[in-house]
Amino acid sequence: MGCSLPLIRLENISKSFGRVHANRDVSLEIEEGKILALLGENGAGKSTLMSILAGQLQPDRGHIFHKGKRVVFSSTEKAIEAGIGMVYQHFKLVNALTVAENVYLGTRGGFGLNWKKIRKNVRELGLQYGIDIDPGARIDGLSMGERQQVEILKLLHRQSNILIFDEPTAVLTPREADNLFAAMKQMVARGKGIVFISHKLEEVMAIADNIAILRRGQIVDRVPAQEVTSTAELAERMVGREVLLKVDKSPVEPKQIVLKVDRLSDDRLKDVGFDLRQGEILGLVGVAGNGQKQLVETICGLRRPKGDNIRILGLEWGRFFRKPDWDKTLSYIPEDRQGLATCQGLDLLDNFLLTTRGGFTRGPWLQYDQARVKAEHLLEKFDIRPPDLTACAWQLSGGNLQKLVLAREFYRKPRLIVAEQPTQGLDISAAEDVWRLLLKARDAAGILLVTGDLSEALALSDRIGVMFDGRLVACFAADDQSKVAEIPQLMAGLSV
Amino acid sequence: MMLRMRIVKRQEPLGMWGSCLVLISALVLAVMLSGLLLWIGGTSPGGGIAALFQGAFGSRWALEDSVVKAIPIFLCSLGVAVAFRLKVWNIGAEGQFALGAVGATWVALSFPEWPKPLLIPAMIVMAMAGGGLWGFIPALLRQKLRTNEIIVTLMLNYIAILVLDYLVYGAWKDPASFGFPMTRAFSDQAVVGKIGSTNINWGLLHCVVLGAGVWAFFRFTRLGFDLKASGDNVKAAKYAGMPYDYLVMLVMIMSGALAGWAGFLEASATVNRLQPSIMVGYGYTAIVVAWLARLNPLSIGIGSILLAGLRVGVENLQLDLQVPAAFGGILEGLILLTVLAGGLFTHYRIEQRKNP
Amino acid sequence: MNFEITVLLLAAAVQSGTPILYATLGEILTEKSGVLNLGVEGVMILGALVGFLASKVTGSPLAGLLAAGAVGCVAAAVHGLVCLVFQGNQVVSGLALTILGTGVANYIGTGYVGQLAPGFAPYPMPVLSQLPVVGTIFFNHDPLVYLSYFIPVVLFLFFSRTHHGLNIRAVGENPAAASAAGLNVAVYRWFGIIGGGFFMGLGGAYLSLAYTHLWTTNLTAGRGWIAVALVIFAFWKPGRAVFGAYLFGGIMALQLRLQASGTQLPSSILLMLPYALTIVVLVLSSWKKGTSDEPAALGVNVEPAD
Amino acid sequence: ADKPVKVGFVYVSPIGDAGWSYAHDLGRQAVAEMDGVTTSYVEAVAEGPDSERVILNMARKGYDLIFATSFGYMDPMLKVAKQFPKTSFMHCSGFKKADNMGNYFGRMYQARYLSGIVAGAMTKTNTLGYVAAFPIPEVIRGINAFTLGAQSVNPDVTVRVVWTKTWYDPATEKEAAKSLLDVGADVIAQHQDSPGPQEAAQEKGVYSIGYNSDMASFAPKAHLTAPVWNWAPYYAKVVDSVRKDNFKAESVWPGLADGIVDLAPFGPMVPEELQAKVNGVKADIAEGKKKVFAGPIKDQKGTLKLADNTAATDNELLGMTWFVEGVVGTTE
Ligand SMILES: Nc1ncnc2c1ncn2[C@@H]1O[C@H](COP(=O)(O)OP(=O)(O)OP(=O)(O)O)[C@@H](O)[C@H]1O
Ligand SMILES: Nc1ncnc2c1ncn2[C@@H]1O[C@H](COP(=O)(O)OP(=O)(O)OP(=O)(O)O)[C@@H](O)[C@H]1O
Ligand SMILES: [Mg+2]
Ligand SMILES: [Mg+2]
Repeated sequence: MGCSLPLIRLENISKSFGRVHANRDVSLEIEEGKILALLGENGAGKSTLMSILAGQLQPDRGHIFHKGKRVVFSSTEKAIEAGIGMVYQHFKLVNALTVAENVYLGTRGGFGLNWKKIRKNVRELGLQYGIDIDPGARIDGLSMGERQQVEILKLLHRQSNILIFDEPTAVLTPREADNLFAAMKQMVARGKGIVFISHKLEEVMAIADNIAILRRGQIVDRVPAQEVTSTAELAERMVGREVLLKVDKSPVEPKQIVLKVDRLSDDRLKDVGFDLRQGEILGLVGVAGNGQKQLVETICGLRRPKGDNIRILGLEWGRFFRKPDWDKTLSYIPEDRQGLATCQGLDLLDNFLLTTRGGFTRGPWLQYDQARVKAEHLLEKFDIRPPDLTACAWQLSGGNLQKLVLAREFYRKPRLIVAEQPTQGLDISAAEDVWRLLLKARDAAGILLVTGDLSEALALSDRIGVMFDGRLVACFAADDQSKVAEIPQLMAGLSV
Repeated sequence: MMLRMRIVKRQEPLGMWGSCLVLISALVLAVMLSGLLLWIGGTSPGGGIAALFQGAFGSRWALEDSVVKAIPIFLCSLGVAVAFRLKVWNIGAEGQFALGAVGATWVALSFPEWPKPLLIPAMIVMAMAGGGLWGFIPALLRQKLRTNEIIVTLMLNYIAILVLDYLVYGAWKDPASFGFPMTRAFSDQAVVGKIGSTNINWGLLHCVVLGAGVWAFFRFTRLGFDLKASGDNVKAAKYAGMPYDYLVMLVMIMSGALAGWAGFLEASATVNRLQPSIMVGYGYTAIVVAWLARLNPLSIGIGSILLAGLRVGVENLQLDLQVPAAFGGILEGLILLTVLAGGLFTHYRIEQRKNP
Repeated sequence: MNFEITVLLLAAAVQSGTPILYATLGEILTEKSGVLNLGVEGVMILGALVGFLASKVTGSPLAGLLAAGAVGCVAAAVHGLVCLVFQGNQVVSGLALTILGTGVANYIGTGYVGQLAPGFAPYPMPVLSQLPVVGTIFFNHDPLVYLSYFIPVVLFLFFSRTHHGLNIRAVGENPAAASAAGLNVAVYRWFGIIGGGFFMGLGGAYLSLAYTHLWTTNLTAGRGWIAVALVIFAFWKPGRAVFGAYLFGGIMALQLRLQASGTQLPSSILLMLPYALTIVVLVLSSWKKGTSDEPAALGVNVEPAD
Repeated sequence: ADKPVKVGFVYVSPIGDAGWSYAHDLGRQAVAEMDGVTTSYVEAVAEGPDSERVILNMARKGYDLIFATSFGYMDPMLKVAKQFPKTSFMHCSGFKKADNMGNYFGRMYQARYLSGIVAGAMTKTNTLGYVAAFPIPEVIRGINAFTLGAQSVNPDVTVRVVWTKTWYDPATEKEAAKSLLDVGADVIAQHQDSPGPQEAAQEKGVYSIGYNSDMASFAPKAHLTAPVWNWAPYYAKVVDSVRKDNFKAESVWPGLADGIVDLAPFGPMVPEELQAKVNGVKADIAEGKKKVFAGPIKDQKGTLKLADNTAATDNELLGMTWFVEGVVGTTE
């Protein structure tokens, strides 16, 4: 074809949510046969921009041009018709339906769906791109990686030629990620245009043709990938300053055992066993969905273990959770801050009291006045904004909400901390703060750190455990370099 | 573009005055719509609404009558609100009310000679036990077997009324009633009396105390806090170590006990005996009130008087203008729908699209 | 009770289950789109009244039936307006619809109580009604009963074999995903609500045009609520709804027949049977979980599209 | 000239129930036609406190005469009557009185007895079905009278009773009638307000007996006759007495003789001689020559409830809670 018009041109797109300017005057071009990487800190506006392109959101200002012609994507349907397909950061699949049904969702056609034929089609379509999934399987039985393949199948089925991947590798094993990249390469080779959003800078360096960087809703940089020499340079361009992805970790003498898991098995977990001592951080890594969630929930009392395989602070699981003290025991910092760690409809004081209420109880009464004083102090100390106890939790930004949870949990002076993805969704400086807090807490507590971010695990942990398919497949000291090198294979379930 | 408007979620909740304005507009719209219906039916809308208001609040008697009728509605509604706070959809206040009346009646008939300070509390306890039991069953089934509480409470309503029937048609029938289904009249000791020379019974005081108690319970106690938090986010409640199953059962027992208390007052203070016609749908009205009042005890008080007034006023409308009784239901339904729809404006803003 | 009476009982079960069946199927259609409509009772009674009036005025029961369906659509649309446009709570809106619908029907119907309208008469199916047992049970009724045999099949095929059926299921399961796939969630929910209202209206009309041929206040007498319960019992599957409706109708018919054959049990106890059994069945069916088709997003409003 | 009077009626159900309240409202409408008489009513008033309030409000608003038409209104009305000595009160179906409050009822059982004769003569299976609302004395009395009437011409007859626990639910009532048909009944009688049972009988091709008013239009091929209410003459009489300032608080229980209860016209299938026979008994009852409840009468268990040559007193009738021999069913 050889014509120089880009597939898509975004011109001066602006979008705000209330006071937040998610996108400001963003202009961007998506070219045929090229992979454009979109980089930016959390909350920079990447997903918002792409949702506008996919017709999910309407821009406040600005225009979209499709092959040079101005278009208005007033609904997702319009965008899909124009050949735009998006794999969302949080998958948009119907769990109760089968793979084939999800793929066919939204397609037009007459009556009388012939599922036998459709399944055959879906299977053949997948095989063209090396995707091998049973089209009759229900989504809720699939792994995260497989779900993503279904999302890709949807786009292929619709013959989209502009493909948007919003953080596709966050839930993939390194191997699955490689497969995805291969598929992406194949797609651009067939003339499709791809937008690739990721926080993993190495990936971006490896696959992108062009890189655009968003900061606070604005494009601050645009470079061809060849011109970038190192991930550090990329990170600097992104954050606007030099980033030190390091914290000082001085060794602490491990003391008594605070958590003992002994051959724990249930419908997801298989024979998981380890000890955790005060003064150490055990980093648990693995691709999401390999049993970490179940393990954490069992340890933290949300799921009942089968038998007496867990001892917390010297007590059996059942004894411990019968009437745990509010302080100097177990603190759980869950991944899901909005759904699990806080009550979105209640104010900050109530949210502070959620796990600390034991400290303010007198008879049947709850001493709100005392709690208010303490909570005010914490807001100040952790720099939580707005510093107003009567604000509701839903009014807080993601980072501030996490700070509130941390402030609350550290106030309890825990001796065992279970921290799950504690820096997810935080920008780098906030993440550094959290790391320091965790390292400091290590003096008095044993910490189980569950994270999908290998570098985080390496930076903080004294020991590292790898989970795969409900098993703790390996557990070793963090300075055992040979083992560390094997982590990617271990995560993928390849025995080494 | 077809739509130049869009609906945007408010960043800050609408203030009190804004909410009041929305509420009042909704009420006005409901009254206007039903006025329209009156007009179609050949009644002057102005005169109709006036007669309605006159009959509800227009005189001392009317006001007293409305308050008396508001008492059982208030207590049922308070109970419903307690359950709704935990997002447990208790539609069963009607049945819990019935069982409460049954419990109180059992005491009143069995120990008619007990002195009042003993008999009345005993009746209250049994009423709460009866209502509480009828709340506990659906809660237990919900938590242990994951059955839907809307359906179970609803079915239990039918069953409760048949239980009441069974008793008043059978074992408890007053031998002097010429076979009519009603129990003996309660002894004087079993009757909650009237306040001074008014027509209002001391149940009003029960309402005030219980209303304040429920308010303070949620506001100041730890258990109340647990309930508040569980109502906002079940998962967070479990995360924070709150015994959710237990809380659901507790809250349903409380809810049922309050409705049962209402049943006790209705039997003791206003009817002075148990008879099937004690069931006039307070339990369902209570749901309406609880929602209109956004589960707040004080607002529930106001809402109960409003709805009770509506019921009383409709009688006047019938008497003066021969408007069918069904009109009350229409007005009630319209009020609920308009207030519900008005909720949009408290949570969302309508704004002009910036980008055409 | 002997064999003959048992067959008659089963025939009665089919007939007294039919109005509930229509309403249950309507509610299933609505709930499949993710909307909970507790206003079935109100929609049904409006259908009963309007069907009756239309049949009386036009002299054609068919016109009455269609009018009942139409008014069912309109009444359900009120629920749609409150929940879809104004984002109102679905539970409360449904309750309000029941109160309003009952009020309006009784208000308008006051002057028509006890009057007759042309309705559907029993029409034994040629040949089929001669079949032993089955003929009496299934093919010795009025045309609306026969019509009700087709609807579950149609609904089943609609959900499993058509694009729109697939789409409506997706909307009820995960509106966000459906929307991302280019579907207009609101349109499908409107369809579910209005289509469901149509069947509820028919269920009401069954009472005033076929079961009896007259109108009185409170004609539906709580059948709408039973329908809501049966949806859960049916696991949101049209086929099981048939079974549930006939079971419930059967128990109502059974308790009357127990009385007729001279049982000494008090009538209050017998009358409890259907309600108690609903609970028991609900408990039994929630025992074995996993097979239910409950829409995951049932009762959850979708934020207005940007 | 007569003074103008305002008359209020309190009904327990919507007048749209086509039954009990409807029959009273026909009486009210007739009264409203009288010179200087204005009427009003409140319908669907629950017994107990609601009714007291409604009656009280009528008294306060200057109504001269108030009719309350349900048993449960008795005590509330009595309370109000004591507060308003100048107002006249009439209570239907009860037994308490005051200086300004009387009570009245109709001897519907007499008409029921007559309808029983028709049913007993017309049945071929000797099984009669009776769809009944609530097990209260009024209904039980009616069932007994009906049974006695049927037995008077056909000693082998049994009456099967099904309770619906509702006054008006046409679908349930029809289903109840069908359940009776299924066990062999070939005449269906009812103490229900809807014509549902009539339809069931017609569809099955058997006979039926209506209630409240002539129900022939609902089932012309089945409807034999119906015991009916006719309150208008009595209400006119009471209103007239108030108008002429000579209201007396009496207890009256008129019957066939006064026309307050009657039998609807016979259907064409009722043979002439049967009609004549029934009319003969009707005349006897009206003249007081025949009592419906005259001994010996045994209950279901065979115990003698009413000795030979005695007639039941009014109080016994008002409080009747047992079935006579020949009735199949329970009174619970
Ligand atoms: N629906 C919404 N309502 C209000 N604010 C929103 C909404 N969606 C996004 N925002 C805000 O807009 C900003 C940009 O969000 P966006 O999701 O585009 O960020 P992102 O770059 O994709 O971040 P991440 O890397 O965490 O995915 C954030 O401040 C976010 O909180
Ligand atoms: N989904 C949402 N709905 C409503 N308001 C939101 C939403 N997300 C964010 N906001 C509002 O936007 C504001 C900024 O949130 P945002 O998540 O962008 O902060 P941020 O700049 O990323 O800060 P942080 O680094 O602390 O996360 C918050 O005060 C919040 O009130
Ligand atoms: Mg994003
Ligand atoms: Mg953020």
